[in-house]
Amino acid sequence: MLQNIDLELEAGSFVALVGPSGCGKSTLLRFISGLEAPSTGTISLARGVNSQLMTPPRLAFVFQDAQLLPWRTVLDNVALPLELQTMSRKEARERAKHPLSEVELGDVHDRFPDQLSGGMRMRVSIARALVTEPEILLLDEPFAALDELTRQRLDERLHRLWLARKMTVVFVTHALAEAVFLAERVLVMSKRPGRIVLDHELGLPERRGMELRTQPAFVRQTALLYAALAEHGALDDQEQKT
Amino acid sequence: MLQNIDLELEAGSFVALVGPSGCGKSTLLRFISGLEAPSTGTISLARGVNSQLMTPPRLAFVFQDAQLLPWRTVLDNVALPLELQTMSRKEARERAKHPLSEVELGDVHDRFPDQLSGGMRMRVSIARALVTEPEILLLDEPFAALDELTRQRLDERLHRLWLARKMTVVFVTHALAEAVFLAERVLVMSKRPGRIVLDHELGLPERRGMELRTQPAFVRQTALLYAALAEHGALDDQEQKT
Amino acid sequence: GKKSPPEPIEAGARARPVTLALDWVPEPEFGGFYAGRADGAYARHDLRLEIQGGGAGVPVLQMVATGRADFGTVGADEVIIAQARGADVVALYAVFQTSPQGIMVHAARKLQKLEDVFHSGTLALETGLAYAAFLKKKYSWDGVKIVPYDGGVARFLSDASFGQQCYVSSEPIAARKKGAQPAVFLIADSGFNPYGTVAITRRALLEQNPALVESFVLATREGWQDYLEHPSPTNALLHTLNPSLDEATLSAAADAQRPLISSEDPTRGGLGRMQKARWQVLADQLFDLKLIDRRAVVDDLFVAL
Amino acid sequence: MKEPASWRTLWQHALAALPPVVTFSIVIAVWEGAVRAFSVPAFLVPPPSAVLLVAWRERVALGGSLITTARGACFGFLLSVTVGAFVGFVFSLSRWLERGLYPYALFLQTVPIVAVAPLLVLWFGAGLRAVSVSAFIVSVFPVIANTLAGLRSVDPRLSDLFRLYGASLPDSVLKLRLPSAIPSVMTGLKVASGLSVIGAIVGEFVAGFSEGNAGLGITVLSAYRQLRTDLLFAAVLSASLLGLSLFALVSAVSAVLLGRLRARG
Amino acid sequence: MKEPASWRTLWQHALAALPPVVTFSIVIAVWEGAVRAFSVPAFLVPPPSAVLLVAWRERVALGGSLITTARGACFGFLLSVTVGAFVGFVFSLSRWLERGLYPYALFLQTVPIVAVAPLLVLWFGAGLRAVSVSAFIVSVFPVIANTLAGLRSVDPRLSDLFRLYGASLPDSVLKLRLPSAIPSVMTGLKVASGLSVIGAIVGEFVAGFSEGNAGLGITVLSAYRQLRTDLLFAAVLSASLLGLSLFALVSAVSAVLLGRLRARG
Ligand SMILES: Nc1ncnc2c1ncn2[C@@H]1O[C@H](COP(=O)(O)OP(=O)(O)OP(=O)(O)O)[C@@H](O)[C@H]1O
Ligand SMILES: Nc1ncnc2c1ncn2[C@@H]1O[C@H](COP(=O)(O)OP(=O)(O)OP(=O)(O)O)[C@@H](O)[C@H]1O
Ligand SMILES: [Mg+2]
Ligand SMILES: [Mg+2]
Repeated sequence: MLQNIDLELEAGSFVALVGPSGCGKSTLLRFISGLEAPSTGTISLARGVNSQLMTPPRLAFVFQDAQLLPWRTVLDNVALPLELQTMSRKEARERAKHPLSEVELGDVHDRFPDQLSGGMRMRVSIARALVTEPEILLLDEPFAALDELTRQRLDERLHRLWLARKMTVVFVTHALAEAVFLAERVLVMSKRPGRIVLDHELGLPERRGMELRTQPAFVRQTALLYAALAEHGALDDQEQKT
Repeated sequence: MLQNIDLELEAGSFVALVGPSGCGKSTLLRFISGLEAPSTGTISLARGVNSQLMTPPRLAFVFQDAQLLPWRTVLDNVALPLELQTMSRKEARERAKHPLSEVELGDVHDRFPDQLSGGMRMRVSIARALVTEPEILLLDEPFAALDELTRQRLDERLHRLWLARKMTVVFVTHALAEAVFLAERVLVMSKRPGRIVLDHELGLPERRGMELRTQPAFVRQTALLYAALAEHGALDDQEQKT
Repeated sequence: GKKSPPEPIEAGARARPVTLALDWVPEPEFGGFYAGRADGAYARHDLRLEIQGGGAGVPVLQMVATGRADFGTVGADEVIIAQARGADVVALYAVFQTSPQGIMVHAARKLQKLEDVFHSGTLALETGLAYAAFLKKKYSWDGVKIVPYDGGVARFLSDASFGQQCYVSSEPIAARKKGAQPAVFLIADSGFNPYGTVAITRRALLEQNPALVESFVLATREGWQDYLEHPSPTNALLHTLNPSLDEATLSAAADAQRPLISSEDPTRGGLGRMQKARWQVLADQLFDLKLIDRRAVVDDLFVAL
Repeated sequence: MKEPASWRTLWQHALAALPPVVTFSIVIAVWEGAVRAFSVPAFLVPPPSAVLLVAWRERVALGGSLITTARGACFGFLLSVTVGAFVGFVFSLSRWLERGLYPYALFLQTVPIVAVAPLLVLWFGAGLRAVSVSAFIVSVFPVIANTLAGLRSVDPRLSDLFRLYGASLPDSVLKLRLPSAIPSVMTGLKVASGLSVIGAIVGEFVAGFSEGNAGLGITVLSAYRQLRTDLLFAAVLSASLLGLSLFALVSAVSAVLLGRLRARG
Repeated sequence: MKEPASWRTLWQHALAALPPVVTFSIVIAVWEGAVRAFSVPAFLVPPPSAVLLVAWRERVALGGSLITTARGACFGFLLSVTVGAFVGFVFSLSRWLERGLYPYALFLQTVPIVAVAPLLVLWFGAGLRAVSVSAFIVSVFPVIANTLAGLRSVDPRLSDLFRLYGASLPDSVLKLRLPSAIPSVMTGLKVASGLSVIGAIVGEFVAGFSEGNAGLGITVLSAYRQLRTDLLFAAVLSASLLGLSLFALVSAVSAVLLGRLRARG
């Protein structure tokens, strides 16, 4: 699937990962998280982030699907990672309330996942990842199911959170503007089999607000990524066929 | 959930539905499809599209989740609706090939859903909806999991398909640009409990290409929708709390 | 030395097929039926006999009463009870003149008479048996623990205070083979002495085809005569049907049961004959035990052929 | 979407009880009718009226037997639930354990109780304990098989989640595998509930007490011996009633648990 | 991701067979050792060596019995599979049908075979047919319960899909409900496979045998009575072997089917 990718992540950096559908972004996140081992090639994560990711550095993963436990309420789903770290149920539930209100779901604590909309489920999943205050945060298209306004609000909150906590974030997204808005560094992958075709430091100011989206530097960077994607992401054979 | 919504859909029209996460877009689609009946209020669909939607007018629904049968290959999943219309398996598989190549998945016929990426699964689901050549097509954020390039290509293809077949399309999306690009008419819903706060005819030319996206009319319409959403979609109480 | 079982003598083409349902697996207590078939007794009477081996709880009475089988083997008490319940079966031939049922205890307990087994130890008795009710009424039971009879002797061997019901031709031999010293008390000595292994048929068949029934009885008598005199060929056959019985056990069983089969005074008739007086006694006993609601009409119970 | 829990729900409960009552009436009517119409001899199949009559006349004895058997069946069932769930869980931990030990679990299911009766009685003494063990032997396998199947049915994506958060084994069992397995386990318990009753009765055939508080197994045997078919049917129906009660209990627990587990997300 | 189907897979197959062989050896060794060490009397528990010896000496008779019992068990199992799956399916169609008829299915499971023996023998004749029906009665309930549970476990969102495309009942059964139910049905069949063997043996206890081909049930009864415990164990182990074979067959079929069904998407 992936052609040997050599990836270095700096501790505390915010890396966005973009690429055509099916190129291997989710797979790469799974490699980074240690859930899967690459069958060929190596994943080397250097500087501060050692390879035993499962233990010391707290890691959280927002999967592409929400993957909530259907038998737990929203609040209990968010409290789960804390409970698994041997926190008492009561305290875990208490601590789960804050991340839930961060994703604007403060009013649905007691619903079950099947009573939520798709976007709400995704937000619960994000809250569950935030609750452990992870040092490494892997996000697989977390905001894809959200409307633009909510998405922009959450973009901003995530950015502020990252600034405050200085955690390492790897963020898969299809929205180039979102990648530019959030990340310090963007990796562009080519279509199947996936390779990293562009490894780009954005060099935008650290503090970013709504106003950034209209600045020329922002638009330029977005266009640059778009071009990289367009060059390597087109399914040329298929295009010609249809 | 929804406050009594009175909705008229013209046969052959392309309606986009936008609104904040959790406002009831998916629920509304379920009402239109007849899968669920509203507990209060009425759904009235007039002119050419009668209320027994299940039978005469062929209806297809792309759910927010792909919802593929895990025990069927990609090709067999796409062939399913035809098989259910008593077409022979062989012919159904033959006919399923075209829509699959339309969504750029001509090369994964024999994979099972669990061997696909999230975006690929969604595309299989779209192909499954197209295979019956439906008269009414309900799409619930079909392209949310796709990268921008693929998404734009599929936007265009869907538009061409609609022009060619003149089917009725209801299209839920979070991307306002996508809504403007595709639809004749856009419905904007307010946050929970959902009401239709804007019912807007776009009045853009029928034939649309890449170039439309940069024209002033396009940008104006997008901004208009954005404003409507911003007015009714903000979760004011929550905003103040956090 | 091992003798191969004799080839059964084929009945003629005119022979009428009849079935006999046994109430237990093939054992020497049915030896005469197998002998009669093997030596041609049934064939000589124009019968082609099929013997259906039984097991635990085979519904022989019901099979015979409803015509599923033409003949069957049960205890005399069961015949009376069956009639009382509306199953119209008739006794034809009694293999055991003296009931082969007994109570077996360890000889080391030095019990003197049947009554003693009801005052100590554990006793395995099948519930619902007529003789159990009789014994309970006759000897008041105290100090004995009654447990279900499970058909085996394992518990007998492992518990010195354990007693159990038995067929004299079966369990005591098995126990002795394993080195135990059983003492056996015949139930018959208590005054309750139903005929054992009684061949029955349904009354309808008897009335429609008395000649057939008579042929069956005559052939059965010849078969038993043969078996009492020459048990070993039949025993060899029984071993093939029921491999858990070796030939030593089979011949010991045949010896043990012989006196109970031919003990009656030969002047009273041939093997298998039954007396009205004994049926009468039995019927009265069952009535007294409230196992039947009405006094039985003794003449209906059996036919002397 | 909730309605007031008033007339409507009451009415629904009444409706829910209707089908069994209706079919029961039909079955009884057909049975009585058929017995009369074809004049089936009572020693074969007694009319339900006769069964009811004898059940009423022997209500004290039958009730006592029912209680004796119920105790054996319930103990055996509880044993099956705990041991079966535990063994199923152990098997789920490793394919090796499963492959190595499953045959012995299956052995329990294919061994005729009569064949192990002496051991049962020797080890557990005649009476309640041996009967309970018999009920256990007969009913444990479905619990094992269904627990194992349930624990194996965990969504691998949810397993990933737990793995990621470094869930301890007890946590992952209690918070993931058990909830995932519950539907399947409950099916196993439903099967086991009926089996434990038959296990108790068969156990009584060989290892029960015949005197004093004899169980339904003894009643069945002795009614069978004496051709008292009406009593036999009454005893068998009592056993079924017992099985039905256990089953209803399991179903109720299952409904509550499954209700809490909700549909799949 | 596929490896060449060569040494590696061969090696894996060999490994897969290892655990049963290892535990079997251990069990046999411990059994033999314990019997000798505590000098357990052979009539209670014979040493495995004695069991093997008698099994070898009586191989012809035992083999014949095994075949007889196997026929009854297999017929009964097939009956259970077809009837059980059908009944489970019918129950799944409506809660009313289920509520009304489930008790009677449960009745089958709690009725002691001895109680219905007269009817079995009368309706089906002694021998193979009655034995098959007995195997059926004992093993059908797990199939019903698991089929029902499986059919009820269909993902409601997939049901929506089928409803939307106006799927006919046969289509929705064949293409949705059945595939969804298969894991659960297979668990039911695994339970039923062992039960059908015990059902056949118990059936043989009461249905007896027609001449010449006594089943293992008769061997068990008669060896038990004669205290030929070695033969008894040999017969019981043969029955377990039969159950194990049926189980292995079902497992193999299940593995193939589940392999085709894949993991959840
Ligand atoms: N279990 C599997 N077995 C075989 N191939 C797989 C499996 N899972 C994923 N793949 C393949 O690996 C490739 C990469 O998948 P991945 O999910 O990483 O893509 P992605 O970049 O996340 O795509 P998307 O944006 O659509 O989510 C795809 O071509 C997919 O078909
Ligand atoms: N089964 C249910 N029971 C109760 N409430 C439900 C149920 N399903 C959905 N809801 C609620 O109905 C509302 C509308 O849900 P719906 O899925 O239609 O939202 P949506 O507009 O599609 O949102 P999104 O863009 O996030 O998909 C939500 O608030 C949700 O919590
Ligand atoms: Mg992905
Ligand atoms: Mg939605």
